[in-house]
Amino acid sequence: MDAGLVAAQLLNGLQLGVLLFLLASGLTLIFGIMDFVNLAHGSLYMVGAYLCAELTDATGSFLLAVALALPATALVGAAVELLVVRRLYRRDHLDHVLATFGLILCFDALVQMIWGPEGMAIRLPAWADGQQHLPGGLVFPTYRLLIIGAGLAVAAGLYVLVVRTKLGMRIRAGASNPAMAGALGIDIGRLFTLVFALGAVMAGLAGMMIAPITEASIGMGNEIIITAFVVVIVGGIGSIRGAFVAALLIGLIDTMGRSFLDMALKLAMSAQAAETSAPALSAMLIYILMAAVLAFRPQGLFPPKTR
Amino acid sequence: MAEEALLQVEDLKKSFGGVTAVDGVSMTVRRGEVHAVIGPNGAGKTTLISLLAGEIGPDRGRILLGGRDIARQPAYARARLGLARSFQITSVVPEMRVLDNVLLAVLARDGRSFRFWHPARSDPALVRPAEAALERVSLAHAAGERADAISHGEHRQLEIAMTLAAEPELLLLDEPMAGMSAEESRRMTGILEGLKGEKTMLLVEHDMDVVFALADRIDVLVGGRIAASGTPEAVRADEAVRRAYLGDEAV
Amino acid sequence: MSRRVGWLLLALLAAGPPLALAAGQPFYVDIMTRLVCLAAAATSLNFILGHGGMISFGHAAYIGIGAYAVGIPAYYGLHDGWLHLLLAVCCSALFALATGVIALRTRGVYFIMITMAFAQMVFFAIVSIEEYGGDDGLVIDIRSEFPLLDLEDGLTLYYVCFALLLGTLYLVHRLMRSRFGMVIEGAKGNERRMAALGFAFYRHRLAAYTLAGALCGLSGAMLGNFTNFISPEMMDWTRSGELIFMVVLGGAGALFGPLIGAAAFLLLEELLSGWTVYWQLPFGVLLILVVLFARGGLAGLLEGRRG
Amino acid sequence: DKVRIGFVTTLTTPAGVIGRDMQDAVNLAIQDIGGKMGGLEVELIVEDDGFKPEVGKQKTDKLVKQDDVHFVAGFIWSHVLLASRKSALDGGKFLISSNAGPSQIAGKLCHENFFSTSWQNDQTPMAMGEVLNQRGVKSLYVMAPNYAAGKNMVAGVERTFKGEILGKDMTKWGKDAQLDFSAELAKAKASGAEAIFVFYPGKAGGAFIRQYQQAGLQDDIALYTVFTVDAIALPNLQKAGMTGVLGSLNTQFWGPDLDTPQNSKFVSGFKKAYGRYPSFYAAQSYDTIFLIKSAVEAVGGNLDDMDGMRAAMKKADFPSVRGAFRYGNNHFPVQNFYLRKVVEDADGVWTTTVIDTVLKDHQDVYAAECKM
Amino acid sequence: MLRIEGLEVFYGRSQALFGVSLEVGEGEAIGFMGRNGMGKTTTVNALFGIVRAATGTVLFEGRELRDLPSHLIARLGLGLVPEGRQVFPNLTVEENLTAAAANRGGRRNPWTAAQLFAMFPELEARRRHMGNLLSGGEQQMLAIGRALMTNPKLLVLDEATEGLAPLVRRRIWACLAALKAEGHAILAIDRHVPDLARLADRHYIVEKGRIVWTGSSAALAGGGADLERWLGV
Ligand SMILES: Nc1ncnc2c1ncn2[C@@H]1O[C@H](COP(=O)(O)OP(=O)(O)OP(=O)(O)O)[C@@H](O)[C@H]1O
Ligand SMILES: Nc1ncnc2c1ncn2[C@@H]1O[C@H](COP(=O)(O)OP(=O)(O)OP(=O)(O)O)[C@@H](O)[C@H]1O
Ligand SMILES: [Mg+2]
Ligand SMILES: [Mg+2]
Repeated sequence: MDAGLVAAQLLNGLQLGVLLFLLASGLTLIFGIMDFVNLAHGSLYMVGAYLCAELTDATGSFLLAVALALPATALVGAAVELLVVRRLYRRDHLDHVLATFGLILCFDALVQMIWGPEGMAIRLPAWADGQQHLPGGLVFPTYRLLIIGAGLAVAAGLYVLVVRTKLGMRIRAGASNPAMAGALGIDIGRLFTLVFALGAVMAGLAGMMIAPITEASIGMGNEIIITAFVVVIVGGIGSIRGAFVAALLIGLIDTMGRSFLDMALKLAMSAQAAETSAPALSAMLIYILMAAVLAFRPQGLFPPKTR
Repeated sequence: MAEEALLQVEDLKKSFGGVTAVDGVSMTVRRGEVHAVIGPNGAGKTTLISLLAGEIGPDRGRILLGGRDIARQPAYARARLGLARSFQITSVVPEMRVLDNVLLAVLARDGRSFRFWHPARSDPALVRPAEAALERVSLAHAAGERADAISHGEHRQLEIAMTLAAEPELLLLDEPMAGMSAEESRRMTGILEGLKGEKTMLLVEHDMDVVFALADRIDVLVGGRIAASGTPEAVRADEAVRRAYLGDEAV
Repeated sequence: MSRRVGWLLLALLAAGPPLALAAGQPFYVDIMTRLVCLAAAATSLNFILGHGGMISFGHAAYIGIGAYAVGIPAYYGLHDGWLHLLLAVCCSALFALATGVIALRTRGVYFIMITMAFAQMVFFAIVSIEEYGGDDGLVIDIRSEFPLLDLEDGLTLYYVCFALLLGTLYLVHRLMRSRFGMVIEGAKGNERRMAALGFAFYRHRLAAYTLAGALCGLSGAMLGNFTNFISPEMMDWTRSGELIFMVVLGGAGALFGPLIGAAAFLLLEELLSGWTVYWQLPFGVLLILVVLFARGGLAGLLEGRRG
Repeated sequence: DKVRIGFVTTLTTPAGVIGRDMQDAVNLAIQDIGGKMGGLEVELIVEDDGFKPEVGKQKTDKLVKQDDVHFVAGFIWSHVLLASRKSALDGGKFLISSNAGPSQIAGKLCHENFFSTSWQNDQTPMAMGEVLNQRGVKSLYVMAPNYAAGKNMVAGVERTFKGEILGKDMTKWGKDAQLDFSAELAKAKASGAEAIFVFYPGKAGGAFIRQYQQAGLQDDIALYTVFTVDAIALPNLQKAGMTGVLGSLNTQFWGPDLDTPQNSKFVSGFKKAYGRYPSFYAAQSYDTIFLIKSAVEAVGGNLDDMDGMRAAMKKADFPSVRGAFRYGNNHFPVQNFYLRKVVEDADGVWTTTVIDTVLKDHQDVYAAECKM
Repeated sequence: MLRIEGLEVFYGRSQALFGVSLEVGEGEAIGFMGRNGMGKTTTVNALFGIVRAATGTVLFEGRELRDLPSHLIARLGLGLVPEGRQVFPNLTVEENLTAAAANRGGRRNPWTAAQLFAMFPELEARRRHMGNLLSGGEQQMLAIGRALMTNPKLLVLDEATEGLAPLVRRRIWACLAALKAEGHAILAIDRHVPDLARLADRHYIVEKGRIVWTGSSAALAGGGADLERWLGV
């Protein structure tokens, strides 16, 4: 196992982690702060990707498309909030799960009706399409480096918004006790729409970032959303810092598992068996991690303090 | 009267991060007495009760119930040894009926909860004592309501009914009168008075009328430490207590 | 009202299959067999979820374990039905016990996720064992063999499954009203209070969780027998989700809720998917509408409770 | 009476794009035969397996028991076919695979009422192994999804490739298939292999090619594929500007430019009707209808004459898009495999062209295990 | 300033208020009394739009509030110290205050966190603690402080002295008296009748969802009301 490969895999893991954070941060916002379990978060990831692909076709510029698709995704998020989600805040989590599962079905079907079953590819601009030569002889796709940068910037911005601003405080206040927040003059309805739209933007952004790599496709959000939930849980619900740490952790573990697990397994079993069981086991790793974390810290790595 | 100690607390301490809520408290509660703990807001009274009830573990110190150290036992085990608490902020099972809530308390005392087959809600051994407890706090009229559909004051009554129904030896009462109207408060005082001698009570309360009407002895907790203790008269006369807590109330 | 609908459904299920056969519609017997098995599984879930507030998002694992408890012995040529059932119950109960010990330390959404994690581990474990077909699943050529009963006969198989459903319903009914059930229900509503009253409800929960797992394992064994084909897919998280939907759709906590939910779910799926490939759209919309406007699921709707 | 044909394929999930191609081809075929076989009207019932074996089996049960079809056809995925096989055959129906060709069904599980209009999984990669040998490739890295067909594909290339296999990745498959291959590509590059062999059907193929190019691997490790760069993946690759794929090689039993009368009719008809190149999935589905037609006509529309129809199908006496072929004892085609290259056609559309014949009249190796 | 007329509220099928009417004049302090479960909180919640009234009118400075959402009602200048404290558990003490801060009554020197900390030194020491970590009494102080931070024209207190130590209670009553002196209107629910009588100009007593007595503090003290029957004192 050479050092160059390990370094490359670390970068790959980081990139996956950042992407997961983009998704998970929106979830943790909506889920931790408004106590709303939004399974359909992954659908917004998909919507972001499709809008971006469509707009890239229309405008011919990926960057411009992202710039336009972000507010468009926010609008979709706001619409979802206004039509469905807002009636459910006071219900229990089960109702959330059920309704947002319904939303997933709707979104998947709608996207298929609009864009057909085949995916939508996005053409990267030439400057983003190459590779960068990093110190240590490492060659890494430019675009993946860009994802890392964008994700880190968003993480910082989000932290400041939620933890440091009055808007953030009011959001959290409204989350814990909407009736009381209303009685203090806080327009929770609008705030929640805002937060939901913000969450949608983060999810959409993640979708836009991944689309040039894997292309936009139906149901693309339905599996990764589970991983994003794992991130939120491992980090501790509602904790942006926790989501960040957990996202990187899981990104790295997943990548490392995919890269080196078969080698490790070959020490213990036949090469044939190792090759076929490695993918399943590496997919299992993040769940093992989650169970292990929860066994020792039942509220995740950064639990909220309660009395 | 045999001045037998039912509960002995020795050098109990609990801090939360930087805040030391209970700071080396020692006290003795004798069997059959009403022992009040008063003190300013944030003095550590609720924390003390939670320590005694076993909801949180102490950093240090011993809690002897009938001579047995229970400081490391979980809450449910202590409850089984005859210790029951009421909550300052009402804590009931909201989606169950009022009667069912009390039924649970009776069931807890009864102890035989691993019974899978026979219906509990029609078991007279459970229902009768539960109804009696509701009667006692004059909440019988609401027995069939869901516990989240009664008013704040009624919640407080239910809270007491559950504590009573558990038939504990030692009641830990955290502001039982909070939120009760004058009338209900007076009736509750009467109820507690009637239990005097039969049960031992540790009472935390800010309503001095109640405290002075019921308490045999009073400990004053300030900043997590016992600042004064003695008979109601002695405490009432204590200048320091007056300055830190009572103000002109006791005059 | 929901009781009456429940009884009506049971009556229909009791009399339906011979009628369907007489009418030359053997496929309806298939649908009903599937319905009955899933309803039994959902009823077992309802006990811990609706009644005890333990939202297990990994309940399908027990279906899988039960099914493989039939499939793996059959793969080795062991077809004794009692052996299969014993294995199904024991393995499911053991798995529930082992995972419950850890999972029940967590609360709320953490519990949802950790149960899912454990189920995913079984899922990937089976996927990684190539001997039993891995991802591709395993065909069961011969169904469990019982003295006097020939499960190869569709009608016999059906009535065995139906008896299982009846048994599960009755058991859960008794359990819910017993002292044990009251403790479970109380702990769902207010853990702190229950502990203060002196209940070591962790043990009650563990017992309930194990029991529900074992019951579900039985339905899994029957389902495996019915489909003649088992695959890890049966215990995928989406399947656990579907079980939850059946429970919530029907009405969590209501005895007949899961039965009504399972019936509605399968019926809708069958009707709508026959109608259009975009069947997920109306299905999703219906789900959302049910959540929004029928508090307490269909059973709640039948009771006249509105959202 | 009508000839009822049940057709199980994937219409939802991203793999639905394959199902659509197949469905289009079947519709085209039925239209081309005027909606009639042996004087009987054709009724087609298409079912969606949702990419899940269990659902596929359920749908097969429905076709057999409720719709009482005469032929159950379709099946993209090997595991779906394996799961559904028993339902169709025990129900006394003909089962025709229009794509999947798992080794079990070619071998031990072969059945008199089963026919394939495609190939056995191992064959195409075996052809590719030969190509690699011919081109002097000495070391190889292998990637495929971890399911029945993926395993067969890997086994196939291993069977004929004479060089050394330096690494192998079986990635997660199914509805939550792995689509980001960054870690695997880094490994492949680090392995120092001369070439990489991949099998990624459907949209995973596009994703793989894209990342291969983004990682700049064209110069490090040459790409050889089976069932990956096809008429399904190419339009999106072209749109994304993945020029690296032009000139890349793959093997297949068929190509849109294969010069047979039936194929010309099919390809031009398909392009005219749907405005795109047909994929090999479409070609096989088109053949399926003609195979059935040959059977129904042989018995003069007497659909109860199973033996007659079986004997007719066994002769493979129908105009196939691949030209003439015969059936082996296991009812899999014995046919040619070609080397194809990705090119731009006269209209600037990316497609493949046949440049060589790698295997002639090739029979799969599992036929020996079939006791028929 | 505030006029409530004929308010009827239902919880599901059971009726909690049967035509409650009450009035608060400009700069007036009103006591609102009654035994447990009589409908005091329900009245307040209906005023703030937290529960919806079936019939009746709620006029504040001439504007109908009945169909307005809570936040618009509050923005008109109503401040609430709710029953049971309801501080925001996931905000620190300081954030609880900051989040509420607004000058709705257009006060010349609006309340600041610093002023409140001066009034409740207990809170100052806990400023960075989460709301749910406070003791019962500390939470109550925070709830009062939070309502003051909105600088309301009309301050509504629902058992605001519950769980407070006697000394702190004194401070609260003094503060309310000062507010009243500044011309703020107050509607207070409290079980300490003497304290309430000292602060308020007029009183309402509610029983089973109906106003059964109304009159001035003097009338109350003079035995004008059958307090024994309605309040048990
Ligand atoms: N879990 C906790 N984390 C941090 N601080 C805590 C915690 N629990 C209590 N405190 C602090 O400890 C001190 C004592 O709290 P406690 O609730 O015991 O007071 P109390 O005497 O019951 O007051 P009150 O009369 O207001 O109810 C308070 O200052 C409180 O802020
Ligand atoms: N959420 C609710 N659902 C159903 N009924 C309710 C609800 N809240 C209150 N009630 C009922 O309405 C009546 C009035 O309750 P309210 O809370 O207004 O009383 P209150 O005068 O504030 O009493 P307290 O002094 O105990 O706080 C009570 O009988 C109560 O049972
Ligand atoms: Mg306290
Ligand atoms: Mg009240």
